[in-house]
Amino acid sequence: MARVVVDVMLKPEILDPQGQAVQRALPRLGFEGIADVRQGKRFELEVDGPVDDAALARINEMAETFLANTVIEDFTVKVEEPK
Amino acid sequence: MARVVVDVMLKPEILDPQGQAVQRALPRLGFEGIADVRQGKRFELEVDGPVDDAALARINEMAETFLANTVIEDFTVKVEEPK
Amino acid sequence: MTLDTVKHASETPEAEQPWKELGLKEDEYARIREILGRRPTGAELAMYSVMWSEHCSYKSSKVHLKQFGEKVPANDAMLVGIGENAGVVDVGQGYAVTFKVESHNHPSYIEPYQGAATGVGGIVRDILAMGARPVAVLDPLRFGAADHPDTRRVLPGVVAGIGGYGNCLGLPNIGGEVVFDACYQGNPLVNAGCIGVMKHEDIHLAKASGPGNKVVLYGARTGGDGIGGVSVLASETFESTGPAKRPAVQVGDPFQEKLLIECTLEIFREQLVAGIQDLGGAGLSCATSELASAGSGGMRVELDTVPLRDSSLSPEEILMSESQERMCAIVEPDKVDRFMEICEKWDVIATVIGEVTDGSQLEIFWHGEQIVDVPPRTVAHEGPVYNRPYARPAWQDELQADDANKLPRPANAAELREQVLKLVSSPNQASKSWITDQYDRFVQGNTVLAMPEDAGMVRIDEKTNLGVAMATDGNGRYAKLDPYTGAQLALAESYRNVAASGARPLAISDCLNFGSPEDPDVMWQFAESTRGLADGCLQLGTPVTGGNVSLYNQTGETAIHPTPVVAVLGVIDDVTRRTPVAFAEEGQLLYLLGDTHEELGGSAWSQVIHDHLGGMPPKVDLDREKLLGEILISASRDGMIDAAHDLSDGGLIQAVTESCLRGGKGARLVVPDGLDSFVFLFSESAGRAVVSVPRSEELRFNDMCGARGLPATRIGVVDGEEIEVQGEFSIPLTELRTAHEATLPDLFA
Amino acid sequence: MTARIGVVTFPGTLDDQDSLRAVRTAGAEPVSLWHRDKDLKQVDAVVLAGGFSYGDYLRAGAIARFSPVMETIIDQAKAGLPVLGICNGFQILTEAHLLPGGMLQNSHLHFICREQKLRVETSDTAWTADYTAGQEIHIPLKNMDGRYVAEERVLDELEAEGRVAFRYLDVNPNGSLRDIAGITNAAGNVVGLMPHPEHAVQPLVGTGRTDGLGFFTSILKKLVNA
Ligand SMILES: Nc1ncnc2c1ncn2[C@@H]1O[C@H](COP(=O)(O)OP(=O)(O)O)[C@@H](O)[C@H]1O
Ligand SMILES: [Mg+2]
Repeated sequence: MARVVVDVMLKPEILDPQGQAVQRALPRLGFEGIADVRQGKRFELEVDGPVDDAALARINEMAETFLANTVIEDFTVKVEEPK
Repeated sequence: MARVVVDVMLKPEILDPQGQAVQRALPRLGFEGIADVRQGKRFELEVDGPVDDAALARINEMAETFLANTVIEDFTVKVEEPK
Repeated sequence: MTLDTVKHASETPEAEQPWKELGLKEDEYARIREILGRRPTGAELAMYSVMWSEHCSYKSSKVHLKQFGEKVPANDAMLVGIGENAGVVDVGQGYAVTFKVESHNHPSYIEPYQGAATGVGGIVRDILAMGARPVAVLDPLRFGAADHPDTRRVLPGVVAGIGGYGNCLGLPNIGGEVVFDACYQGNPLVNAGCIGVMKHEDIHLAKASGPGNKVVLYGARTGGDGIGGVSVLASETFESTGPAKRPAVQVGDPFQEKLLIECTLEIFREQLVAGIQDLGGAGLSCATSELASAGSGGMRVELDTVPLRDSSLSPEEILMSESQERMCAIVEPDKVDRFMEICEKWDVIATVIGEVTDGSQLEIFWHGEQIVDVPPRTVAHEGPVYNRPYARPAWQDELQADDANKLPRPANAAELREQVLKLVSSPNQASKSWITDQYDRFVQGNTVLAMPEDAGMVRIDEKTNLGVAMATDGNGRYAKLDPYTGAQLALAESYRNVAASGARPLAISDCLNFGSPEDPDVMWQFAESTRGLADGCLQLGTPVTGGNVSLYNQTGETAIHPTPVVAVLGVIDDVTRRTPVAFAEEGQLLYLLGDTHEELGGSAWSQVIHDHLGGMPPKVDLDREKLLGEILISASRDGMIDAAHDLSDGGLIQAVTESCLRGGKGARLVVPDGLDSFVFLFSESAGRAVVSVPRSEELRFNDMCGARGLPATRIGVVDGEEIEVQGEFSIPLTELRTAHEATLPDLFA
Repeated sequence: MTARIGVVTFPGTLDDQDSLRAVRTAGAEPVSLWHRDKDLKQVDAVVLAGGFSYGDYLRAGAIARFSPVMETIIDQAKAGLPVLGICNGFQILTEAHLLPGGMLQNSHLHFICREQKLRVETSDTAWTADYTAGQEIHIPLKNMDGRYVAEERVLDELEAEGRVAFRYLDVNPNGSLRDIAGITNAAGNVVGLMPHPEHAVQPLVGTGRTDGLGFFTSILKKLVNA
């Protein structure tokens, strides 16, 4: 079984209150030197069968129509190498 | 500026209803062949300065004490190659 | 990149400008040029185009809305009327209450969660800007068909967004509506209401006066949110370095808004502001021009001092950005330091961006160069006004002739029973608790009544038990059949709901959701509805304190049902006297107040059983509504009733079912003499309520109704574990409960 | 003499006013504490109220746990200061490792607001002495991240030591393991639970019951008799 990872992040121009909250807290915890934090979602999909182009195309469509709302979010699809 | 990505996922033994909800919805939307879905968080950190071992050690500590709650979550830290 | 300064605009009168792409009409653009005596700069064009949009200028609706102020006299309670961020009424003991309903329909279709969330955020800031502490929210919602796949996308997102934002602000959600109808398929209605409380002396107005006073922008940083038209400006006129396409949807940060609320209330407590305005639609364009327009002098703003989230924004974009969670205050110079300290305490960014001048112009500068020089009134208050043509639709007669009273009725008791179960389990009549359980109704510890009660009620003074109540109602089906009557029915139902809870109705707000004003059919619906509402308010003595108009609610050529939503605010001197809907005391007598006629036009029964819409809606008798209200209020105050539930869609059987399920007790009903059992159960005649009377109070209660001339018919008794209609059928409560409560979870969980 | 009970306000705390009211209703002296102050104003006990501290954007309670006021509270709680964490307060206590386990999003993924039936499993804590073990109470519940989880070993230990303080009855509203609604530390001074006793102290509002008042009278008696 292969694993495909879909990362969904807010588009850069969209307000990311989650990332901001983390970033604001860091200096208070003694972590300096982080210029920006963005927080998004990670989906790990276990795919039955081979991850060929057809399967990837389907997963791309799934990400586009369902996992992300492309009005405000971008996504990337990656096949993860089996360890 | 370099980017470090911290992925935080629920420990495998902990029920992940978000991932399950996604998985259950997929067949309804016409997507078959996904055996399992887990949903987690992705943090993209923009780091000032070089991402050397010292910086990575700090980020690991940050993930361990703050970005993840290791009672329930696992995390991984990755340096992202500049594109 | 050339900056389009005022000077540059004067020197280049012939430069092409994208007024059309920004939604301006040719004559509107010409008028701007006439006002300014030159072509507008890019920034000025941006401001005029958003402020003269339908949404901000009310250009199609203004001529009709005027009636609310002209026809309906302000009653003694009215402290601030239409025109401010929200109206204010006096509720006694030195308290004032402000409330309003707004729409966020279109964004909620595109991005249900954020669209709905920012809708809540916007109305709460409106209330806050009046000087009040927000104390409760309500959410009248309308979706497409319950079983349509897209409703599965829209509804859960909208509900999560309203809950996610409101719950995080710590505002109890105390009521609202959920209606399903195919006409809202591509155009859900997400309306949000808010109530705020203050002392009389704390009322604040949106005006900038006092030359030398500082203009302070505080709250979130400004980003590229919600700038639809500006991308046009950026791409067509200006060499833009920033991203060409800006998102039309805003993302809210309720946590930031919570800080903004607490920070602003502390600023009010120390009397640090001379004027204040929230930033909503049209962002800084709106806030600066409205503040300046309502004030005495001019205003000068250094736009490059605005804290940005995205440094690539152009001045036009900054002026139009609809980034959420921002406010603009006018502060006397010697109070600025303290103002800033309070903001710092709450981690709120605050910046002096300009000052009030003794001139008459709104002047905006960018890196020292003037880019705006306009008379503020022409932007904010003297926009275009249209007298759009309207005419009774050609199909109206046919629709009204298609009489619902002639539809086939249940042939026997078994069919009657089956139809009752169908009715109470239909999506529109089913329990909404799957939705409302996602809203915090307990926070702040003052909620006396909340869903599924007739009206939400909150205590506003812990010592005296003074409280306020509010309900929202609207029935697009009725309004489609007859918009004049439909609007009055919405008013009557909301009024009745408030009275049924024991509170005295004082004033109303409304949210008028309609299709395109450029369609004469729709414009007629709008004209008729506003006329009906104004006449109704005059008759009931409830002034309109403010509201909101949402037009262009349509998919392609097809408009939604005309949907005027009315929110009635009431006051109750002692919340311990409130009346719940639950039938909880075995043996109490059930009385039906009001008259029942054969009225099935637009009814829930006609929709559920026959998928039919036609005929005439129920008749309205507002004098009767007023009398019914008085009786309900007196009876509650004097302890003559223990429960009351108004009758509306679904008729008597729906109301009795809800009250029985709420109280966990059954009822035995007897069909009154002269009434057909079908009509008794399903008719939707207005002006009615069912009440539960302790036996010891029966005489007194009957005397009161008799003396005041309100028909009161004994229809049964609270008893047992089932609802029995004598001689017809009985249904166990458990069966009713399953039917009533399983529908929404089955559809959406 | 009466006891001084502090209620912490973090940015984003929502139920601080209700908690102060509950303290007052029970007859104790309510004291407001501010997240930026390390000073606890010599209070005898602390309530961490519900809400969304710092927006709860990372994980519920994760940021609040690092606030200045929590530094002092963590130290003093270890030394015996009675602390009650309600909802977000409970989440903060687990994040601070004053209580074991962690909180996750409700298993049905929705915010849930309901009147909840609970069983008080122990009266051996600073905050439950006025109840009897096994007593059933109704108080409001409202949360997004209310699913209590911990390793099996930890759960077994909690049960064995009688440290499961409250259990959900009738309905498990959020998927919490073993129906756990609240727990206590071994010393019984630190208690956390998801439902909201402070919303059930006056008959007129909320659920119309006063089942939650016992939390506040328990601590008052303990402190005054001490
Ligand atoms: N979206 C909503 N948000 C909050 N409360 C709601 C919502 N929808 C319905 N309710 C509540 O559910 C109850 C029943 O609604 P409804 O049948 O529309 O009442 P009515 O017919 O008396 O106006 C009321 O208390 C109403 O306020
Ligand atoms: Mg009602």
